[in-house]
This record gives sequence, structure tokens and C-alpha cells, in this order.
Amino acid sequence: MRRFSLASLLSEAVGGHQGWGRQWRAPEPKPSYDVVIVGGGGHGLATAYYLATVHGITNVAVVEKGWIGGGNTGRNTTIIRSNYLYDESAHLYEHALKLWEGLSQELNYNVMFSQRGVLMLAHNIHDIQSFKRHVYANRLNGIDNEWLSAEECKAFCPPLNISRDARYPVLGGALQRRAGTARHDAVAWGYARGADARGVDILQNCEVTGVRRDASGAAIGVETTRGFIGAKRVGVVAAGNTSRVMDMAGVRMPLESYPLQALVSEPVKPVFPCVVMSNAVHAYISQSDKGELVIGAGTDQYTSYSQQGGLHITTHTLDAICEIFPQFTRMRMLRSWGGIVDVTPDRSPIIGRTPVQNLFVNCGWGTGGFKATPGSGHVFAHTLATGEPHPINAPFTLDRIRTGRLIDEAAAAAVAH
Amino acid sequence: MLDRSLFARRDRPLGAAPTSNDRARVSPAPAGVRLSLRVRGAEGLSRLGLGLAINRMSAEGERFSARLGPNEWLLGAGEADLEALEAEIEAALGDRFHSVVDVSHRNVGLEISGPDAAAALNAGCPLDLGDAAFPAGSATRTLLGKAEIVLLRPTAEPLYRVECWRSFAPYVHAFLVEAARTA
Amino acid sequence: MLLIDCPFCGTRPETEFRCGGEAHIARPADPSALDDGAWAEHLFVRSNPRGLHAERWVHAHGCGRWFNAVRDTFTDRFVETYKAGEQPSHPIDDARA
Amino acid sequence: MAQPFRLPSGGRVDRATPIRFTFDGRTIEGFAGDTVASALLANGVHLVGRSFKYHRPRGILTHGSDEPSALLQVDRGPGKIDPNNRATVVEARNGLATTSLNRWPSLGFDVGAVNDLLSPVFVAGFYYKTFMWPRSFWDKVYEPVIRAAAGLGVAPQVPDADAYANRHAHCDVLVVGGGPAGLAAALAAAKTGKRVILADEQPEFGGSLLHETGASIDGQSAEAWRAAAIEELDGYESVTLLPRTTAFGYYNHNHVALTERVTDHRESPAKGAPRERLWQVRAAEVVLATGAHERPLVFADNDRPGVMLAESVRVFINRYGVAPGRRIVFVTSGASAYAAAADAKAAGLEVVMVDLRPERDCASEAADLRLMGVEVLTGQTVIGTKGRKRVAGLVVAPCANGTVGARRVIACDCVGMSGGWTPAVHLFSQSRGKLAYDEGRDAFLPGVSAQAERSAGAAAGVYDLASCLATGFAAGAEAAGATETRAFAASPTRIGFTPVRDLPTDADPAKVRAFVDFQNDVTAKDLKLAMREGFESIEHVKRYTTTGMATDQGKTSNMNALGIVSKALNRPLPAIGTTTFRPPYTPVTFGALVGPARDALFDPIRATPIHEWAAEHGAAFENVALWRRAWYFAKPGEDMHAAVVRECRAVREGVGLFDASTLGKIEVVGPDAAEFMNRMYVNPWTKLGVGRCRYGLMLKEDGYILDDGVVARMAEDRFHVTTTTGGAPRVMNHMEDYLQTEWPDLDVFLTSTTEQWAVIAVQGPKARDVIAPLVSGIDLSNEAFPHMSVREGAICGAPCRLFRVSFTGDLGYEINVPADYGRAVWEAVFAAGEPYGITPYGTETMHVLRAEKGYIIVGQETDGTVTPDDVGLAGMIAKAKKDFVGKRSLARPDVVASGRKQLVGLATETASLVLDEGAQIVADPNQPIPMKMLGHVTSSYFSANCGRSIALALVADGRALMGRTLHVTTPTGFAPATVCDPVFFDAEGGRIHA
Repeated sequence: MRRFSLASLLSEAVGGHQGWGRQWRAPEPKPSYDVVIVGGGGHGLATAYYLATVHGITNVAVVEKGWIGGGNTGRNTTIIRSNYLYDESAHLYEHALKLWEGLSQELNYNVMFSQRGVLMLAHNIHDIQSFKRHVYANRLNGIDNEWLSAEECKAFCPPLNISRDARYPVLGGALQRRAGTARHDAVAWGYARGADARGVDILQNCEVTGVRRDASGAAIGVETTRGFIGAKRVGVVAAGNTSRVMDMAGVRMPLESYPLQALVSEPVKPVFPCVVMSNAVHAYISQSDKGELVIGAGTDQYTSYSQQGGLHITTHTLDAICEIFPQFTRMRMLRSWGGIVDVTPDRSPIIGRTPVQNLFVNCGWGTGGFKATPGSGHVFAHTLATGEPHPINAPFTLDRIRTGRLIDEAAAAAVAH
Repeated sequence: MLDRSLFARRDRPLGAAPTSNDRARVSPAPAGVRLSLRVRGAEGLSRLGLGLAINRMSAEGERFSARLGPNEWLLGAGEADLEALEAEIEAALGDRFHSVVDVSHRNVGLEISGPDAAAALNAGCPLDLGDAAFPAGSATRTLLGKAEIVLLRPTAEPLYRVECWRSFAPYVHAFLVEAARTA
Repeated sequence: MLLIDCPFCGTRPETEFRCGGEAHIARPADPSALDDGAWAEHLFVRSNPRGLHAERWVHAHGCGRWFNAVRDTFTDRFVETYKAGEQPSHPIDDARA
Repeated sequence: MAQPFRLPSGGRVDRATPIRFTFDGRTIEGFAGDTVASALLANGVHLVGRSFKYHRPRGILTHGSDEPSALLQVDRGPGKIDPNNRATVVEARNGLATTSLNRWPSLGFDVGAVNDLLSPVFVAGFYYKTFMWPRSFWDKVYEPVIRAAAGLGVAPQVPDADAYANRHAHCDVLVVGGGPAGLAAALAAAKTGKRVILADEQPEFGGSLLHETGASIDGQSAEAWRAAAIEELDGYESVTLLPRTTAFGYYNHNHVALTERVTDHRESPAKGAPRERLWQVRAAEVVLATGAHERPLVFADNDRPGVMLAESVRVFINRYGVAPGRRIVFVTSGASAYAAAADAKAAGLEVVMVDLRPERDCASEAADLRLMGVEVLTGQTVIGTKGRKRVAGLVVAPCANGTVGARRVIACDCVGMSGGWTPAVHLFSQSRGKLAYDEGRDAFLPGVSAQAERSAGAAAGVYDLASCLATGFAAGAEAAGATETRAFAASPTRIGFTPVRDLPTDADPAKVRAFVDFQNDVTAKDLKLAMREGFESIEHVKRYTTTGMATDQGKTSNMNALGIVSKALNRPLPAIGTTTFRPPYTPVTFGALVGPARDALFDPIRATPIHEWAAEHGAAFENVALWRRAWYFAKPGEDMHAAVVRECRAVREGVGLFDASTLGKIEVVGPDAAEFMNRMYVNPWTKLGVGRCRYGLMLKEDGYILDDGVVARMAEDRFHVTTTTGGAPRVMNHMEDYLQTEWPDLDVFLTSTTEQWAVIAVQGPKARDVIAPLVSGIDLSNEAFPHMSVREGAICGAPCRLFRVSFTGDLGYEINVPADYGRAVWEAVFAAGEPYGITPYGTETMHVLRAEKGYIIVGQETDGTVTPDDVGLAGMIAKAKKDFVGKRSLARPDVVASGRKQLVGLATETASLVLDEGAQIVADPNQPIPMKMLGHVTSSYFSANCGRSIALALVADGRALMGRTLHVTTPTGFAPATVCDPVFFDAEGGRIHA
């Protein structure tokens, strides 16, 4: 792997950048691998990376039906935070946040993790109760999160409208200063480059069409549009398409896939210093390095694989944004798009074993998977390498829907992820 | 020590003053009686508008009957007409299972009329209000902006009656006034 | 915004409706007879296909009636709508992608 | 001389109406009908901006909405300033103040231009490779610098002074685009009598006809035909004409979104007129006649101000009467530029034509142009341009079979380039139709439709005028369900081009910067670098280089980028893929999307019939769901704490008055009503007598508490159900769902009566005394009307349902009267209570009083993960019932397991300390982090009646911890508190039966 640095960049500049090689290879599939990961998004690529770097397992393929990072990794609003309520979630997302904090250096790829702070606005007394519950729980879990008054919110985010006359006045907010945003594509590319350099095969344009099982029922590989690929273990990390892939292995999942839309404005000079989320009015907003306001909304109400949603979701979101930031009505929407998010009954992920031997799954991240990317890959790599969950993902079993031990952050807090 | 005079007049949530505009006029409607009538299987019954097709209405004077669904009718009448109307319902339905609930105070009415009335409604109502799709005698529950309404078009005139729940009335009224201004 | 053919009111915009998820998952006559796995399956496991999907809708801001629809979840096109209690005329399972 | 580059005649501008605006402080004169771009050009201004990354001087590339370069801040007055306006679409008018972007200190001298010197470093994706050390520098140094450099204009700082409108519309045929194909389509559709909407982004309909001044249709001039067509369309009642209206989004089921610009172009718009109107059109059929975009050529320094698209040169000359230069070099790989050259020549300008094609491929048009006395060079390539802030020359060389001959510099002040045409298939693609690559036209054309639409004219790759008209007419007729077709006689159109990618050059490839995406400063070299680094999918190339991601969304650049990638990878173009077109087609203001939903119309504010009285009596309000509820009634000089203490005492010692109108209410009617209630609630209902009430608890199917409320049996077949304020719609939906879909056999109907009834709670030992004189027809004695019963009668002459219920633990009534009588009854009760010191109280006092009694509030003690047993209400569950919603889930292993959090009381050691709601509870405050948390505080108040603070909490196995001291988080640390029974007041419960 050619190391990236200012020095290498300058030396290449002299030579017209002719010396840069591929960031990852385009290999032909081998007949079999120790581990085949289905899904070349951030989570799948991170899994491959940590299999190679932490567990020394490099005979690994990442199988991607399109181009890597083309699903929710490249379609989300890149909010990263770890101020979750329940211990299980808090530990998982904090594990990820800690990895984010050194990720650019670890990968030698600038993923532009920007700790700009995520401010969640409280608009009613219920919000205050809920956010304080989070703040206190986070504190005892060693996670930064603090309560701000409305005036402190305004000081932290000057564009905020804190008028008491607002329809839903800002009564305060919970701020996680270590939280922020990152450059989504770079995460996929950085992990791909790092995994590839250690021998992982990244197989793009390779769609899984079946999961092959032996007489005992154990998974032994995947059928793909580029032929059969054998595997000692298969990890499915297919986000919105998880139900379909697992169906091929005969496993029915407690998942539903919904369209989730987001949009950006035209780029403007720096105007928005942090991330603001408002659950009461259902919207979140930040400004990208390029200057675009990045705005996300809730899901459409029906399941869909169309990567497209209704205009009314967009207008509703912008209603809310412009209520909190009335000066933005003259900004313009530049681009809008949709992703497919897989949602579990408790809106927490499922990471671990499945009823099929040697088949593992990492799914159900709903609207909040991007922030977990490094942590998710890290613990899933552990699970695939050892056959056993990492202590951090042990609670996130598929079986919890049977026992009722759900991890329902949203029900507990009415907090969007 | 009962002071019945307190109730000589119902205290409606909107004033009575119409908002005038050359092209669309919004005016609060006077109080009246509204009953929500639910009947399963009204086949064979014709009185009280029970024979109407779904999303159709009939009107005569202050009386009207609007069929809002397969087993739901909104019946309207003048203030003094409540007992007579209830008696007629009992007479019409007899032993047949039905439900009558007085919603006179739940519902608030507004009228919007004039050449731009439909356009103003379409600022927030997503339905096709053209003459073919929503002719005279149409009635339906629908949306106006972020409020649910019942929309009635008794005649071919460009005059629509909007009914909403009481607490939504100020919003619906303000929405229609703004819509009439910018239609 | 989808356009949905309510079996009672005709085609109406999606905002008048609420989606109620997968259809034809009948509540067991005696839930207590189900073991925990079967009950969890009833409550939470969904077919979530890319392709034809039978689903429940209610014309919430219209006639208020629940009904069913078959929709292709890839194209979002409705194949049919029909009243609650009725069966679709399209074979859902065969069409699953 | 004013407007030195205005041609002496011609154009559609109104020369009788001069206008003035400013550009970077300088006054610019133009005519009505000008765009800002055409007026700037009329004044010889080509340098209008600086590029995003390298700060290179940029001019005007196009004449329309595909403009990537000429972006301006536009000031239309206070509260009406906005960034990133394309000069080519902003209609010039008096009073505009425009400024260039992305330069400091001035457009002419821009310090940022130093970036241009660093361009060898600032290549595609350079930022992924550096700025990583030291780690802390990213947030503190690198990112702030990058951000300050990025961005285009300045975001508005103050609330918008304009209003926006919304319109839902329906039609049989929506025609998008009012050029020849669109006009013909609209004419054909209109003839059938169907409802037609014709929309075009331009101020005038006509599209290319507005500048095809020499064309003829059916024997008349194009202009005459155009005028007649519009007159005919205008005559149809069933046709809606929407100029200045851009169809920007094609959504599911033929839902097409358009923005109409209503007032920006007006100096003094009608009062109250909206700035823009969002049209949400549901069309039975759509005709897409969206035209095509011309492609720039990719050669070194092709971004010099003065280098523009060939057709745009023609538009400025013919439509605006403006000469973009005196000496214009056209460079083209296709025929259409010859029309531009001919018109320029005819306008008296010096013209040279450079054709990239060999003579044999362009002999006919070359010959025609030569006849006009124009020098035509064929078989050429372009090496570069001369000049810096304005093009001064074009460097060309003959080129055959890749061999570049001797250079020649053609002096010029304007270059018109044409690399062929790209159909505007954006809306077709958004409709999810499949694009098909057509090699002959080197374009992606509309293929298989996914929705009820059809494309016509240039949008479908049809470029000659007669065919545009014919395909448009046929499409319009077909869309309207007719089969009529029509042939049109029209003057011939010069069409056809040879696709070229980056042009051959003899220069050092490392030094050539040939721009593909002008705004984002992406060069052909950047694309090649991306490919070298393994980014081969066009989506990867796009994301790595940012090509096509600027505010023009790649209208001029996407095909060039695709072609270059295809050529470099030596793969057929369709194998590279085309990027997905996503809404919007052109940027849309948030305001248009928000429409009227601002301020008071953002969300309804629901208020009760008693709201105004409360406001008049000093109430502070809180938001609960959509409702505004009276929170507390502070008297002058009182703060919230003092008011609540006073209110709480008054209820316990005398009588209080509370507006409970927001509670949800549902009338459950029918012979099977009791059976239905049995199935919906955990409680038993069969034996509840008429006139009796019961507290009902409702679960979701997962076993967790959904809602609660008092239910009264009004008759054998009629229940009056109440719900929480926020839960009302949810409960109604939940009940309807089960009733209709699971138990359609039950004879029950549900009707929401939330707003039929105003509910006045009269609570406290004196409650009976207060209401007794007002009530008629009801025996209020304890024996005749005990706690948890209901009677119908009258109060002050108004019909009422009188409940004897209490959420305070004291004697209490809830008076339900028809809502229009609510305020009058409230006032009557208030007057009757004055001798008893009746005290109106708000939700805060209500919360304190119920917490003193350990009554839960759903949504506060519960959070969607709480079972009846968790909150000590397992006793409510009817043991005999075989089933009810949620019952089965209560038997799941982790729901019956020990360790669940249970509702308990907490008494702080410091009696005055009021814990934070949401505070966490631990056994040992000195344990290391992460700490083991046992639960949290759900409710916490100062209770005047108890003389201390009280709190409710959910604590793991809490009921087994009575008397134990636990530790509760505070803003500064922990506070000890003792676990106790959650009933703090009148534990025996005698007062409620008084």
C-alpha cells in the first residue's frame, strides 16, 4: 500500500500524479475463502479490515452487487454520536466513536471525522425529561453528553431560533461535543484500501443469488453472478437487502426495509457550526465541508426497495428545518435521494449467529448505521473470527425477539437515530 | 339557581366575520346540529340519505346527509332540529344495529366561495376538485394542510363547506384566508 | 406521494392513508397456545420482499376503512387493492423476487 | 457608451423599457426582457465569478438553467438576499443588486487565485491523502480553512420577507417544456378537451423558437406560429399555461412537482403575492418535452471568460440582441454551430469556424458558411486559449489520425463551442424509466417507461424542427387518448455531430487543464487520476472527483465525463453506467417546498374552549402533542414554584378547577361493546354496571403499556372511553385496527368525541359544595353517586355527563359538557366556587397531586418498555380473561424474569431537594465508570402537601428494596434517597370517597 501523506502528495504533484496506483485491486473471485462477507458497504468493508488486522484472517472476500459504498454508506447524513440511553447501545456506539477518533490515522485515509458536536433540541417537558435521562446515563457510562439551556444552545449554534413564540420553542438541548460528522465515501474507500492491502478480495459487480448449504444445513458458500464462491463462514451485512439474502438461506428475519430520504442545499460559506437534531419536529441538519446544508428526515411509511420516497416527506422535513431556522427559506435544495433502511422491531441492530451454522448476520441498523461503522465491523469481525459474539455485541442477538429482551432506544426516548 | 341564559348562544371558536377577497371568500358557518351515524349494511334503506353512494351528499335547507364511508354518515340539521332528527333515525333504523353520536360541538364549519375557492382549497387539499372529479353533491373526509377536514360541495356553485374539529378551526380558518390571498 | 385506490373511495393521495405493514398475518385465535418462538414470529417476523407485497392500509383521513393492497416494493406500483377479509387475486409468493 | 455590445437591432428585449441594476456595485443598463447575463454581456462584462477550487476567472458559459459558472448573490431588498443565482436565468429588472461570489478582495484581483498555482497539488481527492497529522489539527486548523475556502455564496442571515404558496393540481396531460415539441403536444392534447397543463421554465413559451429567428413552420415564421399556438392554447378553458415554472421532480404515480416563480421578476409585485408557488401536479399522462443541453468541448483552458456554448452565442445574438464578442470563433464537432455562426455573421460580427471533423463529414454546412464569406477550418483540434480574464485567442491545429499539426492562434474575444447535444432526460430518469444508450446520437435516450409518460422532441433525441413538432403532436394526442398525428412543414435544421471526448493535443498532458465540470473545477486529468486509482464505476468517479455534483448537477458535464471514462477504460459507454438523476432538476428554494407552512401555519395549535379564559387569567402554557395546555396560573409576583405550591394546597384544602378537555374521548357503541372492551383492555368490563366507571389499562400486542384512562359505562351498549391527551389518536387507531381487521364480526362502532366535550375537573374537599347548586337531575350524595360513577344530567341548564372521578386522590368531579358551553360552565363553576376559594390549576399541579398519590402518567412513568406489573398495576388484569391484546407477550421469558424495573417512591435525604426527572440511580456512587445503573427517576416534584420533595422511579427489583438507600445523580454529583412506597399522601385513600 502506497502511504498517503503530504510528502507523497507533493512528490506526485511533480510527476503529474502518474505514480498513484489503484486504491484496491479488482481481482477475480477465488474458488473459496475463509470468510465471505456479503455486502460491500462500510460495515462489510470494516468487517473485512478488522478480520485482517485484528484477527489475522486475510483469506476474505467482500462480495458487492454494485460498487462499494453505494448503499446507505454513500447515502446517509453522516451523523456520528454515541449518547445512547441503554448500556448495550451506549457501549456499542461508544466503541465505534472511539475508533472514529483515530480512524484517519489508522487507515491512512482522511475520513474527515469532524467533532463538531451534536445538539439535540428539547421542545417540550417530555423532551427535557428524556434528554436528562440520557445525559445522566451517558455520564455514568463515561460518555460525554451535557444539558444546555436554550441560551447556551443559541451560543453553540447561532443560527438557532430560540424565540419563546416559536410553535415549539427550544427549551434546551443535550450536547455531545465529541459527536460530529465524517466523509461517508472515504470511510468505505479507506476500509477497502486497508483491507485490500492485507489481501482481502473486494469483488464488485458480484451479486449473491443464493446461499449454498450442505446436507447438515450449514452454509458452505454463496452463489453469485460471478459463480459459486465457497466459504467457511459467511457474514451477511446487506442492510436493506438483508431479508432477501437471508431468505436465500431459508432464514426469515424480523426486518422491514423502508425508504429514508435526505437532501442537501446548494453550497454556501460556513453558516452552521454543528449538527442539530430535533425529534419533536423530526429533522436534523448540519453543514458539510463543501458548504452544503445536509438535511435528513424520517422514513416513508411503507416498505420499499425503490430508493425513492415521497415529496411530502421532504416538504415536511423542510417545514421543520425552516421553523427552527427561518432564515433558510431562501436556501435551495440541490439534490435529494433515498436509501433503504432495514428496521428491527426494537430499532436496534442484530449482530451475531443465525439458526444456520456458519452463517452470521449484521443488520437492522435502521436509520443510524453509519455512526456505528467502525464498531460494527470490529465486533462482527470478532464474531466471524471466533464464532462467538464480542461482549459488546452479545446482547444484540436475533433471539431477543423471542425472549422479549428488546433494546428499544426509540420507545424509551422517542429519539430518532 | 340555574341560569339557562348562559346557553342561549353557543360559543363557537371562530368569529362570524367573513374574510373578503374578490376571488375567494372565507366565512365561518353558524352553529348547527351534527350527528355521526354509523350503520352496518344500509342496503335497502333510502331515508336520511342512507341510500347515497359513498362520498355523496344530499341537502335540503339546513338538513344534509353526507356519506363519508361504507358505514358512516354525517347528518346535519338546524339547532332546533336535533330531537326530530334523532326520532327520524330511530324510525328509519328501528332494531337494526346502528350508532348515533352527537358531534355538534366537535365540528366547526367554514364556507369558502368564489371563482378561486377550489384553487384556495387546493393550497392544502390534495384532491382533484374539478367538476368531473368533485361535482355538486360531493362529500368526503380529506386533508387541508396539516388538519383533517370534511369537504362538502352541496351544489354546482363554487361554494364549498369545510368542517373540522373544533380545536383545528383557527388553523383551518387561517390556512384558508392565506390560501385565498395567494391562490 | 403514492396514489392509492381505496376500495370505497377510489384513488386518493397517500397522505390520506396510513400503512399498517404486511397483510394476512391473522392474530392467532388462542395466542396462549403458541410457544415463545411462534409468538415472536407472529409479532415480528415479516417477509419484507423486494417484489409483490400484500400490505394493510387504512384510509385514515377518508372513509376510515382498513383494506389490503398488493404493491411491488421495487417499483412501488400497486397491483390491486381489496377489502379487509378478502384475498388477493395475485399469487404473492410466486412473484417474490 | 451604454451597452456597447448591444446589437443595433433584433432580439426580443423591449428597447423602449430600459432597466438598471448593479453588478459588484457597478450600474448595468439593460432592457426589459434581458437576463442578468445578457445585460452583462451587452455591457461587455464577461468575467462574472471565480471557480470553486482554483478561483480561476469564470464567465458565462450558457444561456439557461444549465449554467455552471455565472453564479451571483442577488439582493432584491431587505430579507430578500440569496446566494448562487444563475445570471442566465435571473430576469434583469430595476432594483436588483448582484454580486460575484467566491473572491476576495475583488473579482478582478482575487487572492484565492493562488490556489490555481497550487493546482498540481489540489487534484481530485487530494484531501483524502493528507491533513491527517497531527490528529488534532483536523478540527482546529485544516477543516476550518477548507470550509472557509469552500461554499459559494453567503447564506441568508435574516428571516425571509417573502411568502410562498402551494397548489395541488390535477390534469389529464401535463406537458413539461414549451418548446416546439411541447407546444405541439399541448395543442394536440388541448384539442381533445382534456385538462392540460403546459409548463416551461422560461418567461416565454417557445423554447428554441425564441431564437430560431430564421425558421419557418407551415409556411409562416416560427414566431408567428409560436404566437398563434399560444393564443390557441390560451383560448381553451381546460388549458393552464405556466411560464416561469420548472418541473423539478417526477415522483411516484405521476406526481410531478413544479415551482412557479411568481414575483422575483417584478419591481412592484401585487401585495401579498407569493414569491414562488409549488405546484404538485397529479397527471394522468405526462409529456416530457424538456429539450437538450449542448456539450462543451474539453480542451486546455476551455474555462476562459468569453468561451461559451455555440448555441448560447446564438441565443444572445438572436433573442437578446447582444453580441457576446466582436470576433467570434466557433469550434464544433457538429452541424448546429453552423446556424450560430451564420447568425453571428448576419449580425455583422467577425466569424471563424473551426470544425473538428474532417472536411468530408461537414462539407455541406462548411460550403454554405464559406458562401457567406466565413473562413472554415476543418479537421482541427483545439490546443488551448489565450487570455486570462477574457479569452483573446483560440489555439488550433490540424489533426488527423491522432497526429497534431502546426498550431495557429486565431485572435478572438469570444469562442462558441459545441460538442454535440445531450437530451434532458432528467425527469424521465427520475420517473424510474430505463435509459438506453443510442450510439448514433451518443446519448442516453428514454427507453422503457415506468410511469404514464412519453418523451418528445430533443428530450427524445429528435433534433430537427419538423420532427420535433410531429413527435410532440403525436405524444400530446396519444397522452390525451387520441390517435391523431400531424406532419409539419418546417425549415430544415442543421443536426448531427461527431462525439468527441477530450480533444487531442500536442501539449504536455501533465500541464493541460481541460475542464469537464466547470464549477467544481474537475479536469479530464482528474478523471484519469481517479481511474488510475481504481475508481471505475461512474458513481465512484463522480464521488471521488466531484464531477457533476455542483449546483448544475452536471448538465453540461456528465456526458463528457462518461465519454472520457469510457474512452480511457476502453469500455463501451453504457458499461460505465449513467449516474442516477435525482430531484430536483434545478435547485428549488426551501421556501417553495415549505409553502404556507410557516409561523402560525407550521403546525396547528390546538386549544380548548377554556383556553382564552386561562390566557386572560395569567396562565402559562405548555405544549402537549398539538395542544396548548394551561401549565400553571401565576399570580402577580409569583414564580412557577410559588404558583404550584399555592394551587396544590388549594386543591387539598379547598377546591381546584382544572381544564381536562384535551383528554381523548371515544364513544364505543354496540351490542358487543363490552366484549370489544374486554379484548382491548387488560381489565374486565362485562360486569361493570351502567353508571359505573373503571380505570382502564391498554397494552400493545408486545405487552407494553400503550395508554390508560377512565372508562364509563353509559348504557349496556355504550361506553364513554377516555384516553391520555397525547394518546388519543393512537388509541383510536389501535381500536379501529383491531375492530375492523381482527374482529369484524363484533357489532361495535367507535366515534371520537374528544372535541365534543369540554371537561372541567372540580377537585378537592369542597368540590361537591361548589357544583351542587349548578347541577340538576343528579343526586350528588355520596351514597347515590359514589366515587367511580357517572350520571347524565344538566349543569347550568346545559346537558352534561358528570363523572365522579379523581386524579388527585381527593373528592372530585369531571364535568363533561358540549364544548361550546365549556367556557360558560367553567365561568359559572368558578363563580360558584369563589366563596370556597376555588383555584384554577394547571398541568403542573395536576402532575404533583397525582404523584403524591402514586398515580402513573403514561409516557412519563412508562416509556414503551413498561408492563403493568412494572408499574404495580398487575392487579388490574382480569385473571379470568383468556385473551386480550398484549396478554401473550406478558408471558415471554424476559418479561417474567426478575430484575425488571419496578415503580417505587424515592424520598431524598434532604427533604427540600427536588431530583431531576431522568436522573439515574445507583447503589454505590463510588463505583468506577461505567457504573451499574438500577433505574431512573420518572417524576419528581416539591410537594407542599407532604412538606418535602417526592419522586417516583423505576428501579430494578425496586419493590424488594423498600427502605434501602440508593444514590441519585444530580447536576453536581449524587444525592442519597430512600426507596419507599409510591403513595406519599393519604395512603389509606379515604379522602377520595368523602
